[in-house]
Amino acid sequence: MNDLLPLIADKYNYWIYIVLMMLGLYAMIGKNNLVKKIIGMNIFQTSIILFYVSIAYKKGGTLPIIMGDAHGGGHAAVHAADYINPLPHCLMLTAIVVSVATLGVALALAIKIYRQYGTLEEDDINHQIRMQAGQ
Amino acid sequence: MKFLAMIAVVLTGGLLIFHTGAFPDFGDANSPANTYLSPYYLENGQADTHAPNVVTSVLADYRGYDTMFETTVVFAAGLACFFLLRRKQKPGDTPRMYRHLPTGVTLHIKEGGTLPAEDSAVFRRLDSEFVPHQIIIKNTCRIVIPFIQIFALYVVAHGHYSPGGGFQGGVLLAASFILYAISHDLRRAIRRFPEKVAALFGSMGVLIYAGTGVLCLLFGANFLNYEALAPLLGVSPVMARSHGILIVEIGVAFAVMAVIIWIYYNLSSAGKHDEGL
Amino acid sequence: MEMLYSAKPLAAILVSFFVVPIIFSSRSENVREAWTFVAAILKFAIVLSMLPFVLKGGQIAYTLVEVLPGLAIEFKVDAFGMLFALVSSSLWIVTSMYSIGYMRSLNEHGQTRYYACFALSLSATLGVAFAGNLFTLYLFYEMLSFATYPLVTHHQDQEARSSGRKYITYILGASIGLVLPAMLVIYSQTGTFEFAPQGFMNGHFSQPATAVLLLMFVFGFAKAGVMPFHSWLPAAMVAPTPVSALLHAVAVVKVGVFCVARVITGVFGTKMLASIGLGTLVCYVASFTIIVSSMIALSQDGLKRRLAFSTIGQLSYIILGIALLSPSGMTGGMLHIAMHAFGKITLFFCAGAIFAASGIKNVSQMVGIGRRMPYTMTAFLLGSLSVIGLPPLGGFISKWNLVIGTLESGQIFFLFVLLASSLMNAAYFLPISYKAFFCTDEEAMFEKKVDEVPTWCLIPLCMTATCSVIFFFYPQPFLQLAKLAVATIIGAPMP
Amino acid sequence: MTQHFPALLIIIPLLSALLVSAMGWIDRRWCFPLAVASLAGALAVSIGLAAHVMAAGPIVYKMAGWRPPIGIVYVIDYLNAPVLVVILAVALLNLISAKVWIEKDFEDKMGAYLGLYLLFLSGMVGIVATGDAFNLYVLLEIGSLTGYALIGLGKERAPLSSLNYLFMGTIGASFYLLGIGYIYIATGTLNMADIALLVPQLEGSGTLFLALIICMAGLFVKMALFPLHGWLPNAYSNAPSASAGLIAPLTTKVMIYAMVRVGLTVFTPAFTFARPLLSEAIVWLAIAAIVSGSLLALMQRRLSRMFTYIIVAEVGYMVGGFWLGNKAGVTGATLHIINDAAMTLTLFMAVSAIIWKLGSDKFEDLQGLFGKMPFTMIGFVIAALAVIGIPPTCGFFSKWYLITGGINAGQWGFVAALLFSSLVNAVLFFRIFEIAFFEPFAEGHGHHDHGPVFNEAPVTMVAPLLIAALSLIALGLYTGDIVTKLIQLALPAGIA
Repeated sequence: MNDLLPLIADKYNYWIYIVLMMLGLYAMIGKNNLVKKIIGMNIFQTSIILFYVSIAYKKGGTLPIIMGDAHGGGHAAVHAADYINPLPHCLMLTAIVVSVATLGVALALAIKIYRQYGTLEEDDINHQIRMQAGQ
Repeated sequence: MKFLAMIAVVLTGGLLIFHTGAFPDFGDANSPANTYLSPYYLENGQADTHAPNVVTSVLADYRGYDTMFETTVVFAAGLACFFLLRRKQKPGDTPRMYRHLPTGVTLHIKEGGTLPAEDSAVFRRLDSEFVPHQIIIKNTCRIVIPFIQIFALYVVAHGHYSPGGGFQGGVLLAASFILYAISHDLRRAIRRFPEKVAALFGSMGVLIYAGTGVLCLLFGANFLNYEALAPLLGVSPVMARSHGILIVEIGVAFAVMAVIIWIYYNLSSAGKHDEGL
Repeated sequence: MEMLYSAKPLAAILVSFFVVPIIFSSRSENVREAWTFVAAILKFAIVLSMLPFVLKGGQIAYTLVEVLPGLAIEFKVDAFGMLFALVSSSLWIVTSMYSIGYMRSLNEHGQTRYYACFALSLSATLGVAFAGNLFTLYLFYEMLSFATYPLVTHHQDQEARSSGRKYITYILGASIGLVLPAMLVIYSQTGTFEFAPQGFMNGHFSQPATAVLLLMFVFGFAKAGVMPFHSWLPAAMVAPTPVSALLHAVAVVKVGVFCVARVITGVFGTKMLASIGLGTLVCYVASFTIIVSSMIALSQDGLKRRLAFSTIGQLSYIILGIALLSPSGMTGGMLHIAMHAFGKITLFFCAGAIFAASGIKNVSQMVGIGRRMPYTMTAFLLGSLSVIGLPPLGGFISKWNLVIGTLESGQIFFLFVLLASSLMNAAYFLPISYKAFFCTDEEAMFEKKVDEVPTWCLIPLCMTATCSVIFFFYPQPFLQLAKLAVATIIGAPMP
Repeated sequence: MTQHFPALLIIIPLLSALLVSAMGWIDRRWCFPLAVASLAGALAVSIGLAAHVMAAGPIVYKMAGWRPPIGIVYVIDYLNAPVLVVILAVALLNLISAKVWIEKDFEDKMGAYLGLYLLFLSGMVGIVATGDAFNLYVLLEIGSLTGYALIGLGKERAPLSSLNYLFMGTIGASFYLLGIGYIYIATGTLNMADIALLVPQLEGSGTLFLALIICMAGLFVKMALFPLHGWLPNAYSNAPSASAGLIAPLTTKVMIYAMVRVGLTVFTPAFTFARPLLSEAIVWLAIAAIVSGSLLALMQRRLSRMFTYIIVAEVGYMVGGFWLGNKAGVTGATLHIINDAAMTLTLFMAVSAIIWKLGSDKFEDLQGLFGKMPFTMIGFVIAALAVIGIPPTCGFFSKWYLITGGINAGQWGFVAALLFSSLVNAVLFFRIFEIAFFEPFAEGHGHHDHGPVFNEAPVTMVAPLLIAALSLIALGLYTGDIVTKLIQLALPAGIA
């Protein structure tokens, strides 16, 4: 227990992302309603974004916008440790956009499914499919 | 299923958590992630691209190629939603509601009934789920929307110096339109910003981005190497990079705005572009 | 040894390949058959043009493409391959002639497909004959399986379908399930497939492993009909008779034994097999097939089925001869490919002629048929004498060599196998001819009125029967080729 | 201009996707020719690249001019040059073959459809060409997202299948992204070559090992490795015919390429194959995939569904071959990526032609097909032979390498599974041949001369099909060149 506490305290960002991720994953696999699954998918993706952004953080670091002379004179004084890591942020901008796009397509498909079956409960849909196959 | 899901989730989560011990601490400035590559961007970003916001310079220049595809993803999503949902509808396929303005009477016209002319001054189309006349909301939005749009343009243009850029600005622009569509009705929004325009703006936005890259190619440099545009813009190579970033950010803003609006049209009306939300 | 690099082997193979689209595109029957003839004669001419050089002890080689290192599509015409090629290409001409008579007189459907597949099968057969390595051999072996499937199932009825299923299951199942893994194992150990006079497996495998591999080949080439992989052959007799004749007495089954013989001599090597005593193992397998199939043949009433079981037995003669590993045994085995081919094809032609003329398929209904079809039944008698191995017919020469071979290798047991089976051959063939000619008027089922099949059918069967006789007196060039092949294998000076 | 080819490779489909989708609103007649022209152009570029690589070695193309670890690079080397050619050829042939379908099914959405088609393709090409681990993720999502849409407008259950595919695809891609994050934590870089340089210093790093597992797990989901294959059969068999011929040959194969790339170039063989237990476990998974895929294929009564299960089995071939970890196995897996793409394409084009004419691909409707559609059936038969693995079609040679790999590794289970699946494939296809050849049975004893009426699919379908079928043989005959001049040069030194 003595080891575990600092482990959680120092690395709580990972714990949070893993818990979120598993929540999302559980919703995606275990839930019956398609919209709930889509929400789970979004939580899942967001947790990874959180993970990336958290590894970019440096204690005492600030936004990666270089302060100082805006005309190129400031670069000599830049200390990388003063600013948080810009790369994961940039990557996650991409990941956010991807997750939004996926969400859009998923919702479009959900609308199409609703139009076709009149429900978004997976059990009901499967029941209808079985009924059709049985005829 | 739920039980299986629980087992899978607990196992995966356990494995991942079990391993966190080997990770660097939260906020550790000396982890490989924070010391290997990223200092280069922080230390040279401004000198290379003349953009103090390092995230912007990484996004639109160092890793500009990623961002081009990021824009393409948005465009693809718009195209996909259109492709999946859009269906043309002839007037008279579904019941419609009209208000006779002089008398205030609401008319319900069944399938196949005679419809008033589109531009009739006497009849106004209503959504089938009756929405009362909300004058406060409409007017508030009417006032707010221009400010949102101005701010959006600022966000696009000021991405070099502050958090912001094409995506953020584009989303804000789109939000202003969506606000308009919600506060008024979908048909009026579509009249202002037709579907075709949205689609063409979407491709145009990505085209601006990719076209800038191709232009660099034509000037003999590598794809998306904005330095090659220096002679065209009449500035130094570093400034050319800075301008290049601005150009592509504008392209991104166009694409994101148009596509988000387009997706909204399709999702909100389930592809009918008739009435929604 | 002289080596000549020439594309002739490829040309011989491709002749019948390129005629396929022409056959498909020709609308009229006559044009189609004319092209078949042109191709057949051209093919035979090309094969023949290579003969003198091979007879002088030379070899003709050609590499089409080297797909992988050591895995090339490569042709090598040596004496053994030449022998086989000569048999199959000459018999194609005869069979084409026979097909015309047979198919037309029965007014069969789908003749275009029939001729096309026939041509394709011949390409594959020559490909096997000229294969320079195990991979090429396997390639054309599989090609033959597919090309013959539409022929076997030509009638497209329920019976054809179940026979076709049996056919392809046995042939393909055995080749993919047994031959392919055996090849892979050999390749992964030796890194080559090139046939060598004394094989290329020496020292790479332990004795049990070699035995397993050898049996995988012997059974895997199911076209050779070694029991228990034989039952496709009687089933495949549903095919039109010319198909049965060429493919199931000559091309397909002989390809099977040819492959087995090639693998025994070119891959394993006779010396190696002799030194670890594995030849005898194959001999026992073959002997079992010989005896059992002859016994089954005795009880068959359907003429084609009887012929089929006879074929199964005769094929194992060849394998037995090769596996004796003695010079005369191998000579006899190789020679038997040719002699049996001419004898058996005559018998099949006769069976087809009987069916075409009278619609009769069963032996018990053929009493007195010699009165009606004297020429056919005379040819039948000659063919059966040749297969039994009696002078003055070609079959005697090969069987004589086989007998000598058993003595040479000192394995007397197999001598008795040969003799016993010859007796049984006589027991199931001779009564047919006997009943056909010598029966009382009451017994006879036919009137004394000559009513032969169309000339197109009659000429080929008379030709092959005559050839069987000629080969007794003048067994060249087959004997010479067989001796040459054996000399190459055992490293003796050229005869 | 040659030095810019790697960029052109992706710009051409991307720009033409934009143009085509815009043209859909302006003048629809231009969409299709434009798409074909751009694919032909991209194909020419890829061939030029392959020739250049074979002559002068790998090309590293720096996007935006930044040097590798800082910027994104494209690397065209011996491994991906042939894959690129195959991807573009598959897309081009399928597009031509699908012309009539597109005009029928998506008449008013042609611009959008072709736009998605080309975007999908640029995603696939990008995945294969990129030298940056994160860029691969972005392109993966482009390919997947457009793929969902291309499938989603199919018949019957297509939207539901597509949504399930989307869920699984997102899980897979997200796991890959997470794996990249772990790599980034351990090394601090995203460039593949740069990671490979840092990996030897991190020999015992648990983080990196976990990254390997997570990346691979993600890719396994995306490539539908047993038991994660559930989404694939529904998604592919319900897809519109025009899309099935594009997505079925490419998606799984490109994912396998990604696995090979991540295993060889990112983690290096020394690290990837360092744990025999892991390799062994994955090979056994692959064996299970092969066996179960084959058996499930036997149970199907529709051509396209049968093919989807064959794909499941084929994925097992390649995954198993790769994780054998020896030279023959990895060569076989890589070669099979190329061959299987071509084989699957031919099969699906044949099915699309059959459905076009018959309106169905149920087994009982295929009667007498050899007579009705002889040219389509020629293509189909050749493809079937390739899938069974009969020489000289290409399927034989990749199977050859895979089995050799199994023998060399002493992994007899894998060898047996491959042979078993070959036999099952033979049964599968001969069953269809039988139906197509025999039924309806000739009445009496075959004395009729009025067989099924000749009713062949349009030439735009048959011609690409036959070209693809011939390419199966050509690929087979040139296996030696592909292997010795490309694939074996691509294998890093660490593979025995």
